[in-house]
Amino acid sequence: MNAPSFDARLDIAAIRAQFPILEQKIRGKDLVFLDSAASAQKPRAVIDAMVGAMETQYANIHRGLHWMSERTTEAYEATRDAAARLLNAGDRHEIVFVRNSTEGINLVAHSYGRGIMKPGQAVVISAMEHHSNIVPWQMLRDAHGTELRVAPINDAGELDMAAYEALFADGKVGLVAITHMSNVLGSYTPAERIIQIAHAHGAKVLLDGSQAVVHRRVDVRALDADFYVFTGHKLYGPTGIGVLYGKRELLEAMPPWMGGGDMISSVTYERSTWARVPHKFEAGTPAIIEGIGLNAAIEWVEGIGYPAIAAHEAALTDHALSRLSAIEGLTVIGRAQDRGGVVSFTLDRAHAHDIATLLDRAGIAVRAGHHCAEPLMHRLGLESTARASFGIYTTPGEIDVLADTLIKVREFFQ
Amino acid sequence: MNAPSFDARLDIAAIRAQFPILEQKIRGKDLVFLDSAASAQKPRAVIDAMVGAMETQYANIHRGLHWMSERTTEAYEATRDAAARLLNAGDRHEIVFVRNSTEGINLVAHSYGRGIMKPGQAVVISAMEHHSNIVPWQMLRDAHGTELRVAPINDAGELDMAAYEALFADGKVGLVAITHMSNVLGSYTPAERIIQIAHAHGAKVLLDGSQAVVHRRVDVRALDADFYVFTGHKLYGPTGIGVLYGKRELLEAMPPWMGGGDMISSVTYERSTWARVPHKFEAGTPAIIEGIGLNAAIEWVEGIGYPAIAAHEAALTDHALSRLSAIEGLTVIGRAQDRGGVVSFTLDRAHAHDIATLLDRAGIAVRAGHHCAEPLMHRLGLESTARASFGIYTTPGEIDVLADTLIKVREFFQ
Amino acid sequence: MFEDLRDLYNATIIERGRRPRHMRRLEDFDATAKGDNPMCGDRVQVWVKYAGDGTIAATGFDARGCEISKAAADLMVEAVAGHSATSTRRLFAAFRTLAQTGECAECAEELKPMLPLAAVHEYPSRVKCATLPWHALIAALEGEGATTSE
Amino acid sequence: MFEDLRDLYNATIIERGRRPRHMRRLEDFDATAKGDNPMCGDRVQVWVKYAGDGTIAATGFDARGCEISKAAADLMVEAVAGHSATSTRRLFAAFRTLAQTGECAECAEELKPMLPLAAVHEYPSRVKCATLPWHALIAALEGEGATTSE
Ligand SMILES: Cc1ncc(COP(=O)(O)O)c(C=O)c1O
Ligand SMILES: Cc1ncc(COP(=O)(O)O)c(C=O)c1O
Repeated sequence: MNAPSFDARLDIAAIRAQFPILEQKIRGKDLVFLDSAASAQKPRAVIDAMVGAMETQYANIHRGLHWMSERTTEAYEATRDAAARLLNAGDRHEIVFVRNSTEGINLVAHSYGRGIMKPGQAVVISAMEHHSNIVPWQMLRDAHGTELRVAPINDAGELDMAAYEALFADGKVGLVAITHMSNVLGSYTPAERIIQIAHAHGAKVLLDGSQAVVHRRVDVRALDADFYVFTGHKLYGPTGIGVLYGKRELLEAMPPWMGGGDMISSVTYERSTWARVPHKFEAGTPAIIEGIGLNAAIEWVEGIGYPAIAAHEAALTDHALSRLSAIEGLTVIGRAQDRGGVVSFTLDRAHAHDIATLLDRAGIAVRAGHHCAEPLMHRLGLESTARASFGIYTTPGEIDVLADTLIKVREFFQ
Repeated sequence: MNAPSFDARLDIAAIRAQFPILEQKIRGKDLVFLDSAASAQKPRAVIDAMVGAMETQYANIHRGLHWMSERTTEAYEATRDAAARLLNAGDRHEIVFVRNSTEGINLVAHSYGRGIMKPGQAVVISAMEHHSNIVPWQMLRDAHGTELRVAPINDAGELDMAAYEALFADGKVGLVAITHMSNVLGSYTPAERIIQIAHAHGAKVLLDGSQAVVHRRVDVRALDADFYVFTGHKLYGPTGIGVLYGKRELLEAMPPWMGGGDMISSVTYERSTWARVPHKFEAGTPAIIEGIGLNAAIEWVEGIGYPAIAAHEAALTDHALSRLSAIEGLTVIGRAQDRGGVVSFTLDRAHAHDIATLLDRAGIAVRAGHHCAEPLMHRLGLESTARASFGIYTTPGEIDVLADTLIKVREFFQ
Repeated sequence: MFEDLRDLYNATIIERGRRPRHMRRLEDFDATAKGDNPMCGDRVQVWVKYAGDGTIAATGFDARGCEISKAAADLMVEAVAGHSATSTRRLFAAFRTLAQTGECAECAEELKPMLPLAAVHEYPSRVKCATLPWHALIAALEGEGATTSE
Repeated sequence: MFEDLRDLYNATIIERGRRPRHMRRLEDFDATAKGDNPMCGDRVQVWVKYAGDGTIAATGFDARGCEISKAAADLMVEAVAGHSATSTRRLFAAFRTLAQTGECAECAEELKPMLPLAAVHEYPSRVKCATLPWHALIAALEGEGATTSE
């Protein structure tokens, strides 16, 4: 077993103290929460921001001329600045608030897909996408006559770049929609190269950053990404709020998707005109309290800093890989070079669900199943895996508890 | 001035004590919050439910086999039962969670409109709709070739039922989408008759209950409504969560709208199959914490009871109408017989924005503008109105403060 | 460490889950249906052959899933043999109660072999593992091609 | 009770808001544009006539909105007379600063008549009322038909 080198910059005990839920006991046992890739826990700063908004300044936003509405509008709109800063977007108008990554991808599939793409053009996804980045493109294909192409992965769980590039040969590809980090394998994809190749062939690129932005600094300008989505609840923020980044000229060219209050400039029965971006895409009363909570989450993450986060999670992942690989009968799924804090595995003689149920009895929360990535499971020749995933608050000791308990799980099913 | 008869069943002081925000001072003055129709304040019970979810049991739902996920799934799904109970739906599967009313209407416009309606069919709306119940039908018209018909209102601000019925003469109407209560005029619409007439002509009906459900008991089965939408934040609940009720056979016949995790039954690249209703319409990680908050809001409203709420608000509205009408130069807009706790008005020599700014200096929050109902303003021959709207926590004394201050506003602009 | 889990993972479940006796596709069948549990990815397919009087003569299944779903499918096959569609539905109702509550009041003879699944009621998210094959069977009897247990 | 509001609603604003001098459609114009404030429903249209050298010879407007937006439009018409597109943009930048901060450092002569609008900076949601006519004017100069101040 390697001795993990944990980053001295992170005082994990102090961080854990900011997460009220980590004090909970599960069936009398300490909670070992290794399901952060599904959704992360919320620090006190996020909870307090939401409570503060509701207790001291709440009102509907954008259209109010009174004090509460002005304060709430300011607080909500400050999140747009925070998200732009987080992704290093050049312009706050490039930040569209959505419910979650799924809605962000659907927005692009509807508005860019049906509105700008032509039937006969192709969308490229990869063999390791989450259903949220598969189904919208299938629905686009079936409704609009685009083609759906799948870039294969190698056995390590990395994108096959030669095969990816070959998909552009006929010049039909209009859009690439690819994960920035797999929620099953933990693999990062080489976003810069993906984008360079796509751009060289005249295609736009959407990156699904649901996982990546949690673990690593993202710079949409350095990447030259056309669209980037992430979801608040995985970034230690509230549910109900997510972000779609889009280059301004693309957002401006795209037709609106949902109609309603807040997204219009003027309305008559004959014809309505649209508000400027991003409001054109934000119909109805937004998730105000959640937006304010997301700002707190972003500031909290920035306060810790991506270098420290990435170093901590890399050390955790190394530790997990070495402890888990040493367990007889356990197979780690995915061996990408460049990976984030997610480890999937299978165990001889024990189905993933049964593993999860046993671990749960020991207070350990992991995910089991297809992880909303059935086609990837199929590619891997698996039905399901168990998955442990790490957050800023995860400790090497928790990974040891996992490994020790898995040994017992294996004995149980012997 | 009439002596208002306030319902003795409601202990308003005790209710107000449950709203932390009502203790706030605005520029040193007591907050007089008369903007509840835009968004209501949140009682302690709602705030506590959200905090409790984040502090003691949070995890992503539906797919987790561990304790936190099971508890959170239960709490979130309990909201479906609560919403079904609130609307008296026959079946919890008829409750679809959406972000807000706007998304609920867009869902129907996309899925029922493009999926089930045929080009050449017509959608009927009324002359007093919110933009959220106009623009989606315009977009449907422009994308799908349906027609948009507008049922007129009379000068009192009531639906013209003869003209409404006449719209069905050619047999083309497939869907009626009408507000259950106007957010500008306060008028209720005669939902039962609207639905009977539509059904007699083979059309389905969506009611926009954004305002109505806040003030009055709604029974979708007694009404025989096909679709009903409301938005959590106006019902004392969180932002980011709303409800679409749809009759089960309609929801089952409708194609899904957004694709992604949680809404599928199985996924291959060639073809995906959909989960049962309502999950078919709920793609991606939902607004979990907000759903749990909405349950608390529904229970809180049920605890007070609609009879007491309606009686209190009717008395407030009578009081407001009599106090405001007595102000020289003030015109109340809308004189419907059957109305809820919303009063719009104009004042000679003072534009609505200027009124709102002055009232704000006195700590009074009202809305001013077109209230997301430009075509209605046009019908009324107005640019804008000021609007005072009432919640359970509103007191007759606050209405007196409004009236007394409006007299001073008038003097100011003399 | 997991001794209390022997409730759920008892000898019968482990044996039936690992070496199901009836996990095979019927070559000659009258009805079939698939069942999906979209939340976890479990999948089962059931094939049914009727006797002359419309009762179930033979059932086979194929399952992708955990020990519990396989064991439940395997025991189901034996329980429903010789039953009509109506009495199969009645058995399913009783089995569902067993899986959800652990109770089997006035327990039918055919259901007694299912009692090893009673402990599943203590694991709410696993109840669907046990009921999924039944959902598929009922869908087959009703002539539907597919069902889900969400 | 509202005496401190005389800052904002001073004699100039009230007078110009109620009886604007330049609120009329130009019959003979070279450029026009509409401006909407979608958040509150204010709307303004501006018409411009150029002189031979491309500077602004005349401006007219029609406005639906509050006293502040009308007064701002009315004062704007006087401020921009004789200016080129470039110097109009410069004036707008300075006016925007005035509306947002109350400051008019090295205040241009043409902007001094706008100083009665300085207090609007204390009312953040009203700043757009004052800048909307300018947005429309700039849109007209740039040949765009419409703009919004969101
Ligand atoms: C009658 C009516 N319909 C629809 C809406 C839209 O609600 P939301 O913005 O929550 O979608 C509102 C409120 O703004 C309303 O009053
Ligand atoms: C890679 C990836 N993409 C998309 C999603 C969807 O996120 P959400 O459910 O918040 O829309 C997830 C998480 O579930 C994910 O891991």
